[in-house]
Amino acid sequence: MRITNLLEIKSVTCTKQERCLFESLSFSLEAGQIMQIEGPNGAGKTSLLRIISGFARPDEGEIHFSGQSISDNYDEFAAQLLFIGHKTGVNGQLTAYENVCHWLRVHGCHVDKRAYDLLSLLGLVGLEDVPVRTLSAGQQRRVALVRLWLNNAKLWILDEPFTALDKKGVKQLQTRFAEHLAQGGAILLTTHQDLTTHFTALKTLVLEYQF
Amino acid sequence: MWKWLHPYAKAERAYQLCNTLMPYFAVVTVVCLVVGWVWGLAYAPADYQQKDSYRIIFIHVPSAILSMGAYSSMAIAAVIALVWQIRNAELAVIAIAPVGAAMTAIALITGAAWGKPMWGAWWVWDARLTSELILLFLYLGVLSLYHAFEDKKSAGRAACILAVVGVINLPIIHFSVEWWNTLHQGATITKFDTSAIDSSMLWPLLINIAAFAGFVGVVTLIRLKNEILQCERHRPWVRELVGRGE
Amino acid sequence: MQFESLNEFLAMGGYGFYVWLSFGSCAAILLALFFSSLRDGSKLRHEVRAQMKREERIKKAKQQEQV
Amino acid sequence: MTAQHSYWQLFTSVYSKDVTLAFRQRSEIVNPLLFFLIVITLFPLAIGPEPALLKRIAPGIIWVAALLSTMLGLDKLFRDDYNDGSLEQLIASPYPLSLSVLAKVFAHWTITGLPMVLMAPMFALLMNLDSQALGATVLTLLIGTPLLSFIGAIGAALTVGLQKGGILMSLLVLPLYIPVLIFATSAIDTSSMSLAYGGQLAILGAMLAVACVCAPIAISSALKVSVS
Repeated sequence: MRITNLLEIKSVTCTKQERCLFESLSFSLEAGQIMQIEGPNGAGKTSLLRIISGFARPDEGEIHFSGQSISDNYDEFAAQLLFIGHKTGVNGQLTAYENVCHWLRVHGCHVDKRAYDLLSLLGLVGLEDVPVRTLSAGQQRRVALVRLWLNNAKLWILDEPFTALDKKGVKQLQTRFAEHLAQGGAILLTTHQDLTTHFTALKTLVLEYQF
Repeated sequence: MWKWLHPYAKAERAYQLCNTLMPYFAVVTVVCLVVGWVWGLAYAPADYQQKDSYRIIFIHVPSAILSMGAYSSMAIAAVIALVWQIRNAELAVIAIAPVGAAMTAIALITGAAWGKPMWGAWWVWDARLTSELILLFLYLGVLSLYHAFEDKKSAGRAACILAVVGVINLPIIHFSVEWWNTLHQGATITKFDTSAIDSSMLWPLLINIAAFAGFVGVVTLIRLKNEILQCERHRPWVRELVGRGE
Repeated sequence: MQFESLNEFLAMGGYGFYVWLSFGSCAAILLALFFSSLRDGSKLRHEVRAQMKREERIKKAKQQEQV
Repeated sequence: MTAQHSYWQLFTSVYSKDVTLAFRQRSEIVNPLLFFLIVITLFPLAIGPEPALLKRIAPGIIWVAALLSTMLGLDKLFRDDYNDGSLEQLIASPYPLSLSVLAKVFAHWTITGLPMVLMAPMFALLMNLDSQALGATVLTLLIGTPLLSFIGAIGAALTVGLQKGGILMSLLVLPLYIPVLIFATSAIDTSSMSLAYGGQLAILGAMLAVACVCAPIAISSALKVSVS
């Protein structure tokens, strides 16, 4: 049975530095849906994603995940959440493989040989044991994006996942999105590019810049 | 009690509560301050050992008591703010901190001015003065942490956490300083033996304590009102209030 | 009254400097805190009023544009 | 996979990451130690080399130097993780943040505190301490430095989001270090008079136990504030 309304945003308000970013914003996301958040710079896309991920608190309103408020039991929500922000959480001093392994252990996933294979699948052959800081911006992002293949989270929250990726990378990523949606997951992402693949369950949310 | 208290989590109600409470505190402050100072300075008898210099006690002791009292009420507000996530409690923490810091500063200055004729030095590493000095550092820490943040919402919560950490440490610091003091100086002359105090001196002292408490109350309320206005400035009720010229 | 004359009162039995220093600095700190708190409040109200007027002007300008 | 097993996995993973990183950039381990050594060298130069005087003030100097060199590493404790986004990943992990924080504090202690404890006999010799006081110095550093790491981490967590948090952090943290300083130096003092100093050590131990339980909670809530 499918759980409907995986994620529910209930009249969320956020003000930053005396400026109201959005007021009484409500929407919901079902399993199998992908939502693209659009809007000009400074409209509050990142702030919204950070509120939904539970890093920031909304001024008003609540976020519900599978019918439960996320602030009530954050660790349970976190087990179902995959967040990749502007800052990807990849350490420049460690190698790509070490980074992936560390992430897996911290998130309670099993570490196996699959991580190594995935790095080569994402075009990082021969770069697995090089410190990440020596890689290019796009390659560094791929190191973070490997997580998309290695987690069992239901909800993905991705802030500008396509930044610095080449066309092939973007395509690979969207194929993975489709797989995740087919397995009953949900995706929330911001991007300035349009998605090239056609998703039937695509919703868009436009945030306006408010004064 | 919870049902009665809960409406005050709303900013507008809290603001009104401040307004209703303020006159009482103001009257207590003005009356007690005038009576206490005149009585303390002119009518209380001179101490047979310390002569007239002991009159400093009428402001030193109240400010010292209130500096601790303000810190504990700040910490209580901080706990409420963190546990129940009530924004007004956070604002109260920020409102009390400068008042408490001022009380601590008064206690330090008067302590030094009293120490000079009594011990012959402006500053003596006496246990009580040292604790007061550390308390001042704790207050300044909370204040500078609050002002270092650009986002005032995070600033408030950070200040609350620091206040709670401080209040857990305060008894340990106090105890360790007392202990350090006895270790290094032997039993020093205690400035004032409160048990032996005569009622002709006790009454003005109590009145002064009430005056200082009232003052802390009044200024905290004024500052709390400011903080509430500051954070609710875009709300219609603030606009209506300011429009009425209040 | 413990003191015979004003001079005696001011001298405080030889401790006048210390006593008046304490009371003076105490009064100064209390007054400074009190008035700075009041001033903060009136400044804030002033700012809110200015903001309201600014918004009204913007509103008016928009209305005129439409006309 | 049992829950207990994965808590352990989280702890070791966070711990080993920080320690590995420190070993890759040796300066992180070496610099606080050098600082410690230089501060201790400065005192005899400033106040004169009489052995009796040095012996008298040695506990204070060693401990003040220890406080200051612990502060050096603290600013870096959460800074890198904050800047590269690892902190967000730790928060968004299914495990409680306080556990990861505990691992990070232990890592900090391994990097800065432990080398100081190991080097303490040498410093004690420089300051003319006798063997009794030397034992006390090592013991107080062993119990006291983790305490410094715990308390300091609270300050570091509160200021990690600020551009110039370093100085502010020392302002916040140093007053909280006072009890540690008092009990540790007095333990060394007492021991050099050939008296029992178990009481002071017990108090330090009790404070460490309390910090072990309470500090991770404070640190993790401070980190959540800094990240938001």
